[in-house]
Amino acid sequence: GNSDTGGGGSKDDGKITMGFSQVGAESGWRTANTTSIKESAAAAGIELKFDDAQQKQENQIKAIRNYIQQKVDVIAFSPVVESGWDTVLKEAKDAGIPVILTDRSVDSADKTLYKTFLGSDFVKEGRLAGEWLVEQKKSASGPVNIVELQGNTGAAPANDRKKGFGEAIAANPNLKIIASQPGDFTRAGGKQVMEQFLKAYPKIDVLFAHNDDMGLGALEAITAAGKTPGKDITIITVDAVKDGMQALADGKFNFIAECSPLLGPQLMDLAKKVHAGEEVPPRIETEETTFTTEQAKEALPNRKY
Amino acid sequence: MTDSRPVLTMTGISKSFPGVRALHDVNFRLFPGEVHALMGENGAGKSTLIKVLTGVYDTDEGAITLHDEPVSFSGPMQATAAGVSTVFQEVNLCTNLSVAENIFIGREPRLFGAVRWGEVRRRARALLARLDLDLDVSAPLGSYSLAIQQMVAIARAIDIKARVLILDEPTSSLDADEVAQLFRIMRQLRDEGIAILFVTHFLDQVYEIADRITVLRNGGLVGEYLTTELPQLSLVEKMIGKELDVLEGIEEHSRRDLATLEEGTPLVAVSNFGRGGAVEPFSLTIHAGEVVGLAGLLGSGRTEVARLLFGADRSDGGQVAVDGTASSLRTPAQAIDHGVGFCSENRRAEGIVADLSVRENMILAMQAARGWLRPIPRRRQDELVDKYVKALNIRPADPEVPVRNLSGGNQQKVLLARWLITEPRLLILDEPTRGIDIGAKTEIQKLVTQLSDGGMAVLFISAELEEVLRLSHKVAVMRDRQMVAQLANDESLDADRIMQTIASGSHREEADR
Amino acid sequence: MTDTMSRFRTMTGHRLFWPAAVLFAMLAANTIYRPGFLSIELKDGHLYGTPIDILRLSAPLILVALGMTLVISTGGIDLSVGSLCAISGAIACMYISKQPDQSSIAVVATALAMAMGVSLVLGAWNGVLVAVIGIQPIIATLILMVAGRGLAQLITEGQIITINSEPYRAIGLGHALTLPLAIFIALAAALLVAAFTRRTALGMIIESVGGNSVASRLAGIRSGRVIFLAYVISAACAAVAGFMMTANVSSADGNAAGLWVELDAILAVVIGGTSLAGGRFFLSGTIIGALIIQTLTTTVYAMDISPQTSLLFKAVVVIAVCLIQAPAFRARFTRRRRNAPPPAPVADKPKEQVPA
Amino acid sequence: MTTGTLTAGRNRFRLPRKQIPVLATLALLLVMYGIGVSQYTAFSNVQVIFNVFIDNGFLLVVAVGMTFVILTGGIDLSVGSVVAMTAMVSAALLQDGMPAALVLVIALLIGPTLGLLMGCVIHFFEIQPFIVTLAGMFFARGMCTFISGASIPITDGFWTAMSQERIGNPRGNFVSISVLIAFVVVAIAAYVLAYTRLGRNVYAIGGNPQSALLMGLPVGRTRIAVYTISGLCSAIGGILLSFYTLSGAPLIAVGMELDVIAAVVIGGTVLTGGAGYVFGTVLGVLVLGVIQTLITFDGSLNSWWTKIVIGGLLFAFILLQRLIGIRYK
Ligand SMILES: Nc1ncnc2c1ncn2[C@@H]1O[C@H](COP(=O)(O)OP(=O)(O)OP(=O)(O)O)[C@@H](O)[C@H]1O
Ligand SMILES: Nc1ncnc2c1ncn2[C@@H]1O[C@H](COP(=O)(O)OP(=O)(O)OP(=O)(O)O)[C@@H](O)[C@H]1O
Ligand SMILES: [Mg+2]
Ligand SMILES: [Mg+2]
Repeated sequence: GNSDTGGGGSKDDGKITMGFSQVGAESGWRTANTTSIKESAAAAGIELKFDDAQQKQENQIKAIRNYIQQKVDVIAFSPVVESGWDTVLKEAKDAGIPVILTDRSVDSADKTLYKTFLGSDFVKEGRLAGEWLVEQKKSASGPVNIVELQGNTGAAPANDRKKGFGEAIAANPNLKIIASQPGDFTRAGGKQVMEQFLKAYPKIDVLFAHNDDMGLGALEAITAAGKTPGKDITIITVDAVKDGMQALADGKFNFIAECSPLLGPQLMDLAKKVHAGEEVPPRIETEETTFTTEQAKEALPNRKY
Repeated sequence: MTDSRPVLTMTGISKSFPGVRALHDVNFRLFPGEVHALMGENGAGKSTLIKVLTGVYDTDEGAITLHDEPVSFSGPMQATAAGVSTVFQEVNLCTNLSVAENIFIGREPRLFGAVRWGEVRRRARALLARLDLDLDVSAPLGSYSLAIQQMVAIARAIDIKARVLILDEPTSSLDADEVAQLFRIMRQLRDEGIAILFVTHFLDQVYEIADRITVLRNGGLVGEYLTTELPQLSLVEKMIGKELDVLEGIEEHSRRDLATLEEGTPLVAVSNFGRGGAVEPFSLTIHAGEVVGLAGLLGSGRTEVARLLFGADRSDGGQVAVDGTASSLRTPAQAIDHGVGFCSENRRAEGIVADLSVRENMILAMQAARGWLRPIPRRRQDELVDKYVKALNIRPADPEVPVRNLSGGNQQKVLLARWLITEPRLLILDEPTRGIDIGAKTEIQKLVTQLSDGGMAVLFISAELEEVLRLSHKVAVMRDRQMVAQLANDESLDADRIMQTIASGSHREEADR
Repeated sequence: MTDTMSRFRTMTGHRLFWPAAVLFAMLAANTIYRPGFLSIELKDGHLYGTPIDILRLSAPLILVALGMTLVISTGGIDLSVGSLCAISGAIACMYISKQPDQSSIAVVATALAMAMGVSLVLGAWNGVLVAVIGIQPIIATLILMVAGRGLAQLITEGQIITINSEPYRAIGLGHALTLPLAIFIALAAALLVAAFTRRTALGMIIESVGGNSVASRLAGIRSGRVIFLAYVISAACAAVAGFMMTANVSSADGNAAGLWVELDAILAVVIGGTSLAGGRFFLSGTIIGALIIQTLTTTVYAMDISPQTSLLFKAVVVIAVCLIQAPAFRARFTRRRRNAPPPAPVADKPKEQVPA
Repeated sequence: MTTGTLTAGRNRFRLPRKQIPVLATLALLLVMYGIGVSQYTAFSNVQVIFNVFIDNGFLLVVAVGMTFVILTGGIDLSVGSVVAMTAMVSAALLQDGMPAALVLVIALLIGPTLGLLMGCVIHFFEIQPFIVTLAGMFFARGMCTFISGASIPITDGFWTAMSQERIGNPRGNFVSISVLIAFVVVAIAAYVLAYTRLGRNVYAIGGNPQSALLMGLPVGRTRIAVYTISGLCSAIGGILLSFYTLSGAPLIAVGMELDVIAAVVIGGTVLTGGAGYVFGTVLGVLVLGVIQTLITFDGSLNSWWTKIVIGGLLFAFILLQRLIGIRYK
């Protein structure tokens, strides 16, 4: 870096400096998210200080402290976990630096510690998935056996998607989750768990995977077991990354609740507003949708990630 | 002296290791105010008896009483607390700690729980002064030679307010002066009423200091004798279990003729070899079939010379010629390629690989020289191993036991075998007879003579001047890390003259030339 | 002592007895819980069944653990294997994904060769740090553990690279002689490593270096080379494991491939009886160790043990396996009296190690 | 013959030999700091240094415990999980409305108890510490997720006060209470290692456990004590972490054991035991902290480049330290 980057924000050249602390690079979704933020920062003429916390909250707190020292104009971050941000956010507030949350929220009681939270509603994603299933199976007379591939134990998307899905399917007592194990959001994990599910439970009707990757891994297991994914077993996932959409278009998946990583443009917009002192709503949801096979075929050609 | 009641009795002690019966129904008594020698061949069970006594090993059977109270220590800590202080065979100290700390650790003088380091150092200096040692007590123990470490271990043991003092081969790495020093202190302690158990392989020492002797053979008790009533010869017979003319073997004393050997190109010739802080530059030539003895006080740098010649340490400068052609001896592997072998004095740290079996330890050097891609065929291994197990009388004779299970002396023989198997042209033996029983010692001495007769060159390092004189064609004398003289072993050379050389250093110029 | 008693003693005294017994007990518990657990059926000329799954899934771990065994035997440790798996998989998949004909054998072979080449270089890097520069192994390999994940992601640009290559897929999922190919690959690697170490003198020399490096040097062993070689072998094993992991899901994930496999590998090695202090190593023990770990994982899924307790379960099994193996622990139970001898090496003859 | 006093006056040049690794680390740390200051103007703020301490206080405490373990030649992989478990238990108990003082006591007891158990298994059953503490790690992490799958916020007044109290100038340069606690722990540990029997026994065991046993030192007791100390330090670290984040999260401090081991080793402690200082560990923690600060200040690195650069800096550091160490040996 050159010698004046450290004080970049303090100079009043009108250029906004933003410190952004990313969770990590643990999935394709996350890298798409990072790319979106970097590209839109460049497009919006915002100087971005990027830090990868490698899935550690401690690292994020350290990064935020350093941003405060560097006197950046705006701090944005995707918290690794929900709780535990009050102290450092207070320091940011005292230093007069506005904070924007992206992707995941924090549970601070003091809502003045951050300006706004931009991100998807994981509970809603789970609910959308569940509602679709309820709709599909409303005519089912007998029990419908569901297996669930969870994300990392304790991660907010995993907890919330499970919660939303659970709430939605409660509408139909026939729908029953017979097994639920973490597949750690990875293909290998999804595959290995699904193999055992298939052995342990002869009759599986539905698979709900907390992300596409686990679903894709499970596909392999299902095929290897001699079943037809999408037909013998209904597959519902979340995210809508390219490979997932392809599978959906091919009819191997049945439904995807989108979770868009393309938060960049919205974030930069917010940053400018916040810097200019404008009021912004405390909660901004990303524009998201759901996909069925037909919709996927349409959307696939112009998917960016 | 011996009419009081024994301070310590051991009755019916048995102890087995997997596959070995190390002790079998052994009785032992120790009286206050006596020096009691425990004698026996390598592997007879001496160290095991001591370890059983001090609780390092549990007994299989038998009872121990101390002051008429039955005791069963769970380890040296308890034994020490009960007044039994021990110096174990092989120096067992922590080389990473300072000298002073090694002496006092576990019973440091303290003030409100804090160790008083000044006091520790002061007392350590005072204690070492009793042994006529002047060391930098805050230097790490590891920076001193094995002999000094041995003295420090003794200092530690005699400082403990003990009623029973156990010394397992304390003299094996000491030279005559230090032995004398040690004996002076042992007598003093004995006169204070302390009971001393003493293990050694030096018969002279036994007769000089011991009041009573217990002999073990093959894990069994042979008997307990008053020193005055047991002539040397019968002691040896009792240890070995058969009548032998070993002693005569040792007396055989042949002057060896240097002149004829020194013709022709030397096998190894080094000049200006040296290493800063360890040995001053020296020059030395060794011819095929020649035995060069290295004499000097402990710490005079003999081991350092050996290590330089073997490439274990690198020389700062100087030249080497092997068979007249310039070569380099910068790593042990290079030295071995040139046909040099080196049997270290520190067998535990630098010799045996405790995990491996006797067989593997023996063939290690040969295998290393061949490279790992060309394993020695198993049949050949067995032949070689078998040959040397027999030749050196290694016990137990099972080559597949881990070498860690062997007694100290037998481990030494394994090491010797390791080098003999490589059929080196120059064999460097650093204290090869340390801790070896009298029978084996003679064997090794005979072996050296045989080997040199067969054309092998030997660099022989020993604290025993007698032994050096007996075997060598030429004696190089070390003093204060300098090679002060190289003396032909002719009629005029005897121990006194070597000692004078060491004391005066007058021949220094001669060596420097 | 009766004859059967003594035979029992010799049997339980054998180094592999307890690890094998634990494995057996775990399989038995599973079978009781789910009677179909052990059943194997023949479908389309392939054998299917949980035992086959366990074998197939443990293949990458076995591979990594084999290399790890040698490294640990030299008294070292290799934390970078997980990252190496990710790198080798990433390179192979990246290359294949860029080719027009992903299913061509030549393409796959080139990809494997490239990835293997890079892995060997990285193994050599570890070897140099440890053997030449003299950095403590745990730290030396920690460098590559951290940076290696970054490298893998650099190669894949943080994306999950999906490929569609039948020959590559076969490494993970193919079949031969009714059994998964992965099993044969692991077996071949095991036999190769066994031959490499036990048919030559390498094994003994590694054990000697690990047992007492000073003494080994003085015996003329160029220990640097031996240690170097161990890290290179470990890297090669990790590379093959990386191929297998990525082939299994036909995609390379720089972040997740081989995550924490180093811990499992070390665990397998130790369960197999090799001491972390270096010295004697036991390849067959390592393999059983790896099987135990994989069976454990499968059990957690198959018994539907709740994710919250699965780590607790793992802790219990690990400690149980190690306890019953520990001579000191057994001594406490086989002999009531305090007078048990110190843990002496069990009466076994160190013999040529050729895994079954 | 007469050789008066045997002068084994073999005074090789060895004055600072034992301290060389520590000194090398110190020198390199200063160089690294210098680089930071010359590259980034804000780097010279005193608060940057204070922040390194604030952000690494808990790491420091845990590393001190690990120093004890490594000095005996052992290793403790459970520290990260125990830290997390302590934070988790505190958060859960506080949520249930238990008074802060009682929670502190309970939380501080869990770590040492687990450490004691592990120490006993290691000592009595002679199982390698790596494995025992790995099982401990699984256990503690399992307990975390068992207590709760999601993070639990802490709203307790005492915790909040400890977390947000700024010592010094609250608007300018300040440190947190955790930093003071960490320094107290460091001071106590340094004293224990240098001046108490327990401390000296730790070094002796690390030097040669067999010898230590034969010298009559309480090897078993010391070894168990060391793991208990490490457990206690992890517990304190866990409390500090819960001050720091005001929450307990099941997956916090994953992989922390490796950071801690790295810090201890960079600080000059040898993994085989017997040599090293607490002060070195402090430096090791600072090195890791400064590397991280440098990377955030740069702020232009990609996620994967971050890892590569951390690895690279670690390598450069260790290599230089090693070379300096060799040069002056
Ligand atoms: N830990 C052990 N495991 C198995 N066998 C052992 C062990 N220690 C000693 N032995 C065996 O016990 C026997 C007695 O050994 P011990 O060390 O007592 O002999 P020693 O009389 O001290 O001999 P030396 O004079 O050589 O030191 C030997 O056969 C030895 O191999
Ligand atoms: N603590 C030390 N500081 C400096 N030099 C040392 C130290 N310890 C040993 N040396 C060097 O090593 C030299 C040789 O010691 P060494 O023990 O090898 O001699 P030695 O004659 O073989 O004695 P020993 O009979 O004890 O084997 C010493 O003279 C000295 O130069
Ligand atoms: Mg002995
Ligand atoms: Mg010597």
